[in-house]
Amino acid sequence: MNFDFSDDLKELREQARKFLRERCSCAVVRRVLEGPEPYDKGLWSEIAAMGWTGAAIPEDYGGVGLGHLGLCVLAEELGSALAPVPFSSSVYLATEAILAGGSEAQKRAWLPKLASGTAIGTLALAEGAGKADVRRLRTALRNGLLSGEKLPVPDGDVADLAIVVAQGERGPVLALVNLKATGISRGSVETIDPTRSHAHITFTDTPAEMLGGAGEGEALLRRVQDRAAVLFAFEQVGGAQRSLQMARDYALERYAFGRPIGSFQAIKHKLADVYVATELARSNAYYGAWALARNAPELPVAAATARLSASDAFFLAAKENIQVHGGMGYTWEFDCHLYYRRAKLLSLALGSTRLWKDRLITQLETANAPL
Amino acid sequence: MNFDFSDDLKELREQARKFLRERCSCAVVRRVLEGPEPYDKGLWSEIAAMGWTGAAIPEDYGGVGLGHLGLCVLAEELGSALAPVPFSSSVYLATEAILAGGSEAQKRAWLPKLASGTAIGTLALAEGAGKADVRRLRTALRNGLLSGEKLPVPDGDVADLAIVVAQGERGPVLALVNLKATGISRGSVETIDPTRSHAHITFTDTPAEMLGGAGEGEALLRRVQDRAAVLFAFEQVGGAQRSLQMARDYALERYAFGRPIGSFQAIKHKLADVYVATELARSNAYYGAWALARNAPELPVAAATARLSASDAFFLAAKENIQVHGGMGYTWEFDCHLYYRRAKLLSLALGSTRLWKDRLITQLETANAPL
Amino acid sequence: MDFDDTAEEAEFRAGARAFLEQNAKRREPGSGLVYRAGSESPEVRKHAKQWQAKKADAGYAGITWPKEWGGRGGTAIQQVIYDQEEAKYAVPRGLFDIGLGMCIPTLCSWGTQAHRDRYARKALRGEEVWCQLFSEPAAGSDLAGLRTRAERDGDHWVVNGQKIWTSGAHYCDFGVLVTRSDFAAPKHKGLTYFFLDMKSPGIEIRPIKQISGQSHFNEVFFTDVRIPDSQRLGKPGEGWKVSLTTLMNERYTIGGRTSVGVEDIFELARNIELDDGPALKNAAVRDKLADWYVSSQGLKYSHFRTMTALSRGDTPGPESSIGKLVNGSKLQNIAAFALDLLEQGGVLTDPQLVPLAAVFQQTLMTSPSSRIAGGSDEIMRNIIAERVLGLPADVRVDKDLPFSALPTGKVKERT
Amino acid sequence: MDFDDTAEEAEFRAGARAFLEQNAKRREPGSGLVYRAGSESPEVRKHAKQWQAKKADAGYAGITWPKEWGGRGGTAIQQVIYDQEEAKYAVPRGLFDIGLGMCIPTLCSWGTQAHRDRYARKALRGEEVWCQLFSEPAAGSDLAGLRTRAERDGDHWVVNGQKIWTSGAHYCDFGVLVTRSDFAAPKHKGLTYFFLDMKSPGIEIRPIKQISGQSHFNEVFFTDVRIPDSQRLGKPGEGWKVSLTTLMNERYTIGGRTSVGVEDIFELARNIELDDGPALKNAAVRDKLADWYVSSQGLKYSHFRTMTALSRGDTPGPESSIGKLVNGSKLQNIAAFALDLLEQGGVLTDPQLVPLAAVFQQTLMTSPSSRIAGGSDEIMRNIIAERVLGLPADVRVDKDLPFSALPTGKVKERT
Repeated sequence: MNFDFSDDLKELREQARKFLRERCSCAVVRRVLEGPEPYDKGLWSEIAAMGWTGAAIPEDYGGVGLGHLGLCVLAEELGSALAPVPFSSSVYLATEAILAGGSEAQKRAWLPKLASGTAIGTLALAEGAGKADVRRLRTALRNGLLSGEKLPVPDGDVADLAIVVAQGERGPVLALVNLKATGISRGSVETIDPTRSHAHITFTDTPAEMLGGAGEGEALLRRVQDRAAVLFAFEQVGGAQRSLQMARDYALERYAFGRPIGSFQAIKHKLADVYVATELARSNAYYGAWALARNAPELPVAAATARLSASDAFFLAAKENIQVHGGMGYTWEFDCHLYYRRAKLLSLALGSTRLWKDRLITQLETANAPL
Repeated sequence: MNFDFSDDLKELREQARKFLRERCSCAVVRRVLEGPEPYDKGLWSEIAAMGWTGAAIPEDYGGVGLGHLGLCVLAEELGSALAPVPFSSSVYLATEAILAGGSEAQKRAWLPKLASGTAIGTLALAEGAGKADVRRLRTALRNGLLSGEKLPVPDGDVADLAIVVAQGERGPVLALVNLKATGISRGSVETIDPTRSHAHITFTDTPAEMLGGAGEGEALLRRVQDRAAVLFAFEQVGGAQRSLQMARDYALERYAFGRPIGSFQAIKHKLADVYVATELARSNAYYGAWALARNAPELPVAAATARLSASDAFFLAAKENIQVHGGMGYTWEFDCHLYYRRAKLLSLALGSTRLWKDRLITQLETANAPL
Repeated sequence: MDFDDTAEEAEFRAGARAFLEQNAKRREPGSGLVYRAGSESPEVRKHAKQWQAKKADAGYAGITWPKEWGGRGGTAIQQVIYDQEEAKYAVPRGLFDIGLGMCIPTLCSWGTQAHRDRYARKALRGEEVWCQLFSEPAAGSDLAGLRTRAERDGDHWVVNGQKIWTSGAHYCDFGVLVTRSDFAAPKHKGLTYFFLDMKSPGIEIRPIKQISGQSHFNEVFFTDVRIPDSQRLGKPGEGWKVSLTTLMNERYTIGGRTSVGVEDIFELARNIELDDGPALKNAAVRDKLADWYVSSQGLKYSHFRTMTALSRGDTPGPESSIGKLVNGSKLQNIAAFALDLLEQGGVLTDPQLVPLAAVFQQTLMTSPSSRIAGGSDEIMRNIIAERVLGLPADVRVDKDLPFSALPTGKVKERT
Repeated sequence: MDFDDTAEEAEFRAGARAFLEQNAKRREPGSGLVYRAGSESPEVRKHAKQWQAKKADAGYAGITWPKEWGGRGGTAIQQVIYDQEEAKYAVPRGLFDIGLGMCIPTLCSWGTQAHRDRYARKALRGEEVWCQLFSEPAAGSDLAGLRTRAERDGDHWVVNGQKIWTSGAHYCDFGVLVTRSDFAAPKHKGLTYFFLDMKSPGIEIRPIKQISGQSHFNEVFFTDVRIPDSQRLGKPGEGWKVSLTTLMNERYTIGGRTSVGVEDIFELARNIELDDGPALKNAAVRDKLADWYVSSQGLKYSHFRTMTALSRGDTPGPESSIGKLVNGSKLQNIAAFALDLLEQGGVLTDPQLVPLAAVFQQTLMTSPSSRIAGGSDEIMRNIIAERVLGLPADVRVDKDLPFSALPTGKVKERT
C-alpha cells in the first residue's frame, strides 16, 4: 500500500510551493485583478522555463516527461497560489486534447510550442450563458471551415490555439484552430474572477482541422474533460486548503469577547467541517490522480468523484473563510474574495456540479463501478 | 391585520393542553407503544365526549361546528402530546372526505357517528412499500364490488369505515366501505411508530359505494389530502415545539465540563436552527389554516407549503432532540424516540416530501401563485 | 384569522394612499426598491430631502414618535401600513432610516428638551442627515471592545481613533459616536456616548471598497476631534447603556426585511434549457426551488405574525432575527445555484450577456456581507438561543477585568 | 502511487491467506460482517473462542503486540492486511476487540510482568473476555466527570457507583474500571484505575434497551465491591493518564470503520418505481446518491492514505475521526431518504414487506446512536478543531476547582 506521491514528487511540490510563495503572492494576483494585463506574462515564462507547461508532454515532443502525477502536484500549488496564468486552459485542456486525439502531424506542430509555453492553447465549448450542451451547439465545421460564436472562452483573448467543439457532418467534432487564422474576431469579457481572463470569439469561415476522427468528437471531449477534471480538482484542493489555512490563522489572531474567535465552537466546528470536506476532496483527488496516471478504466468515475468533491470543498472553504473574517472578509483589501471568485469559477469551468453528478451516476449505472 | 387565532380558540387550545398534559402523558403513550392495545380507548372516548371528533362537522350532522380553525388548534395539542388515538385517520381523512365528496345520504349515515366517535374512519391508499401512485393502483371497484389489498392502512385494524382509493371504470375513485361488510380480512402490521396502529386489509368482492362522481376520484382525493395536510401540519408543529422544549430543558439541566451543555455554542446554535425551522413551520401552518378555513383557492399551495415546512421541522427537531440528550437519548426509557418515530411516520402519512415538493412546484407553475 | 385591517387601520391606510397618490408616482412593476446605498449622488439626496419634507409635513415621517419629539404619536402598525403603501410608489427611500430609526430616538431618549427642539424636527424633515459611528476594525461582533479614545479637556472631550462601516459619513451632517473614556474600567463600564458635527476638524473619511466593487460604507478617522461636553448623551461610563437604545432599533429594521431572489430563480428556471429539458421540469431543480419557496413563505407569514403583534401594541422580540439568519445563506445559495444552471456562461457578469441582468452574479458577490453585516449568522444564533430559548450566555472571560488588561491578539488594520 | 503491497506485505498477506483458507470458510457474497453485539449467545461465544485460539496459535492475534506480551511484534499495516483477508471469510468477529484493543494494552503498559504473564496470553487466546467500565450516566462526553467512588480499605479498595454502556458485561470475565478516589482534588487529578473480576460480589448487571429495541449494552452497579490494591493500574490519582492509554485505541478502532449504506440506497433506487419512472432516473435522487457516493469514496481513500502512513510506520492522527463524523449523519439521512422513496409503505418494519429486509427502517432507529456513541459529532468536531487545526480548547470552568465543588445540575438517572 503506497497511496501517496513519491518522495521525488513531494520534493517537486516543495520547490513549486517555495517558488510560488516568493513569486506569486496575493499582491501579484491583485495586479492582474485590478490591472489591464490579462495574465502575468513574466510568471508564465518562468513557469514555462521550469518545464511545468511541458510536465506531462513526452520528451520527444519537447516535454519533460514528468508524467501526470507530476502535473497533479504542480496543479495543487498553482491552485493554492491562484496563479494568474493560462495554465489550466493550455496544459489541462489544449495539451491533453492534442495528446489524446491529435495526429502525429498535429502533435509535432503544436506540442513543442505548448511545452515551451511559446504557444498558449485553450478549449472553446460554451456558446453563452446556459448554452454548453454538446448536442445542441450552433458552431459548425463544414469542409474545413468553422463558423459560430464561443462565449466565454477561458484565455481566449491571449491563446494562439483553440480546440473548438463544433457540429460536424456526423455529430460533434473537435476542431483545431490556429487563432492567427482568418475569419476570427475576439475580445475580452468580464467574469466573476478577473484574475483569469476570458474571451468572446466569433468564427466566420475560419480554416480549421479536425482533431480525431469524425463521429469521435463527443467521446474525445469526454476523455479530455475527465483528464482535465482530475487536474482541476488538484487546483481546487490547493485553493480549499489555503482558504482553510487563512481562516484558521485569522481565527487565532482575531480576538472578540477577550479571546480568539477560534476558541468559540461556532468557529471551531465550522472549520472542522471545512477540514473534513477538504480531506475528502484530497483523497478523492488522489484516486483521480492514480486513475489518470494509469489511464485506468475507472477514470470516468474517479474523475467525476474528484471533481464533485473538490468543487464542493473549495466553494465551502472559500465562503466560510469570508465568514470567519467577518466584516474585514468582504473588504476588497482582504484576499478572501480572490479565493471565493476562483472557487466559483473553477466549479463551472468544466461544467456544473449538476452535470457531473449526472455523469457520475450514469457511469455507476452502467459500469457497475465498485460502490 | 389579525393573523392569529381568536381569543376563544386560544382559550380552547389552553384547555386542550391542560387536559392532555394530565390525561395523556408520555407514560400513557408508552402503554400503547409497549402494550397490546391498538390505541387508548379511554382517551378516545373522552376526546369524543368533548366534541373534538366533531369539531369541524356542522351541527346538523351531529358535530359541534367549531370549524377548521378550531380543529387546527386541537391538532397542534394532539401532536404535541403524541395522542395514541385514531384522530388523524378518522377526523382529518375520513370525515373530510365525506364532508367534501359525500352524498346527503352518506353524510347522514356516517357523520353523526364520526362526530360522536362511535365510528372510526380511515383512508386507504397505499398498496405496499413504494406503491402509492394513484394512477397505478391495483385495487379495483367494479359494479359496486371492491377487490384488492391495502397496506399499510392507518388504524385500519380498528376502523369501522374506510375511504378506499381504487381504480374505477373511468379512472381512480374513492370507495366508501363499511368494514363490517363481507369479503374483508384484515390484520395489524408493525411500523416504525407502534403508538399509532396500522393494518393490512384485503378486499374480495366487498360491497362498496362510490364517494363523489366517477372520474372525480383523483381531484377529490387531492382535495382531501390538501385539507388533511394542513391539519397534519399542526400536529407536526406541536411535535416539533415539544421536541425543542425537551432538548432545551435537558440542555439546561445536563452538565458537562462543569457547566450546562446548553452553554456550549454547538448546542445553542443547533437549537437555534431547530427554533427557526419550527417558527417557519408554524407560520406556514397558520397560512394553511387561513386557506383551509376560507376554502381559499390558495389552499393547494398553502397546504403543500405547510406540509413541507412542518415535516422538515418535526424530523429535524426530533432527531436533534435525541442528539442533545446524548447516550440517554437513545435509551428506550427516555421519551425522545417517541417523537422521532412519530415525526417520520407523519412525514410519510400523506405521501413523502419528494411527492409534495413536486406537487407544490406544479401548482406554482400553473397557478402563478404569488412568490 | 384574517389579513384585513381593523377599521382604524383601514382609515389610516386610506389617508396614506391619498397622500401618496397626490404626491408621488406609482412604481413600475418589477422595478426593485432602492435603499440607502451610502453613495447617493447630490441630486438623489436633494430629491430625497424634498420628499422627506413633504412626508414630515403630512405627518407620515416619525409616525411612531411621541408628539413631543415632533412625531405623530402613532402606532407601529401604522408605520408598517404606511411602508406597505409607500412601497408601491417610486419615492426615495432609506437615506434617513439610520438617523430617524437609531440616532434621533437615542438623542431624544437621553438628551435634553433643547436637544430635541434643535435636532429632531430638522432630521424629520430631512434637512439634516445623521450617521452612526459604532463599529471599529477590532470591534465588530464584540462592539463593546471598541478602543476609540475620548479624553476630557475642560468643557470638551478630545477624541482619537477609528470607526468603520459608517454609511454615508461623507454626506452626513451629524453622527452618534461611542468612545472609550476609561481604559481602566471593565469593558462595558468605560464607554461614553456623544453626538457630533461631522464637519468637525480632525475627521477624515475614506470609502471602503467591498468585494462586490461597490462602496456603501466608510472608515472615519478621528484625530484630536473636539466635542463639547454638552453633546454627551448619558453619564461618562454609561455609553454602553445608551448604545443599547440605538442598537435595539437596528435589529428590528434588519429583521423586518424579507428575501429577494426566490422569484428570480423561478424565472431563471422557467427560461433555462437543460440537456434533459426546461430546468423547471428537472426534479433536482424543483427540489431546491421548493425548499427556498417554503422558507421564504415561512418568513413572509412570520412577518405577518409580527405585524399582528404590533397591531395589538405588543413589541416584537428577537424572533425577528430569524429573517436575517435565514436570508443570508439563502441568497448565497440561490446565487451559486443559478450560476450552476448557466454552466460555463454563468461566470459572465455583463448584464447584456446573462439572464436577469446578471442579478445572480451580483448577488454572489454581495451575499457574503448579508451573512455578516448587522449581526453575523453566529451572533444571530446566539441571540435566538439566549434571548428566545433562554439558554446560558457564552462563558465570558472579559467581564470584570480592566479593559486595558484584556488580550487583543494582533488585529489586521486596513491601510 | 499504487495500491500494491510491498514485497514484505505481499509475503505476509500470502501467509494470512493460506492460514484462513485452511481454517475457515469463505463468506457468502452480500452477507455482512457481524461485530460484537454484546448479546452473543453462549454457542456463538464458544465458537468465537475456538477460532481466537487458532488465530493466536498461528500468530494472527495480537499482531502488533510486542513479543514480551505474547504478541507477534508485527506492524500496524500487517494488522490491516490480516483484517482485509479475514473479512473475506465467515469467522466470528469483534468479541475480543475491546479486550485486546483497549483493556490488555492498558494492563500491559501500566501493569507488572506478573500481570502480563497471567492475563495477556489467556485474553489473546480468547480464554478470558474483557470489558470496559468507563462511562457513567452523568459522565459521557465529559468522562472525567465520573463519580463512581473508590475508598481505600487496607490492601483493598471498596467501590460504589454505577457504570453504563458496558458491552457484554454479563459474559465478560474481567473489566477495566476508572473510579474517583479523591473528591477534593480537581476532576482530572482524583481518579484511580483498576482491573477487576466481573464475578466479584456486589456487581449487578442490567441490560440497557436502546430505541432500536436491541440491547447491546449494560449498566453495571457497584455495591461495596472489593478490589485488591494489586489490581490498581498507575498510582492513586493517576487514573486519567491511564485511561488515556485505553481511549487512544478506541478512537482509532472506531475511526477505521467505513460506511455501510450507499450500495443499499443504490440498490433501492434501482428497484423503486416513482410516478415518473425508476427512482434511479430521477434527478433529485441522483443528486443525493452522488453526494453520498462521493463522501463514501472520500472516506475510503482517506482510509487508504491512513494505511499508507501505517505502512510507513507512522501512527495515524485524529484525522481518522472524520470517518465517524461523516458516517453518523449520513446513515441517518440515507435511512430517512429511503423511507421517503417507499412512500406510506416506508413505515413498515416487517422484513417480508419492505425491500432489503427492512435494513433502512432498522438503520433509522440505530443511526441516532452512531452520531453519539464513541464520541458525539460535537466532540469529534472539537477534536478535529483542536488536535488537527490547532484551535484553542473550549473555555474550561472545571479545571482547578475541587471536584466536589463543581456544579452538576440535576441528572436524570435511569431507573
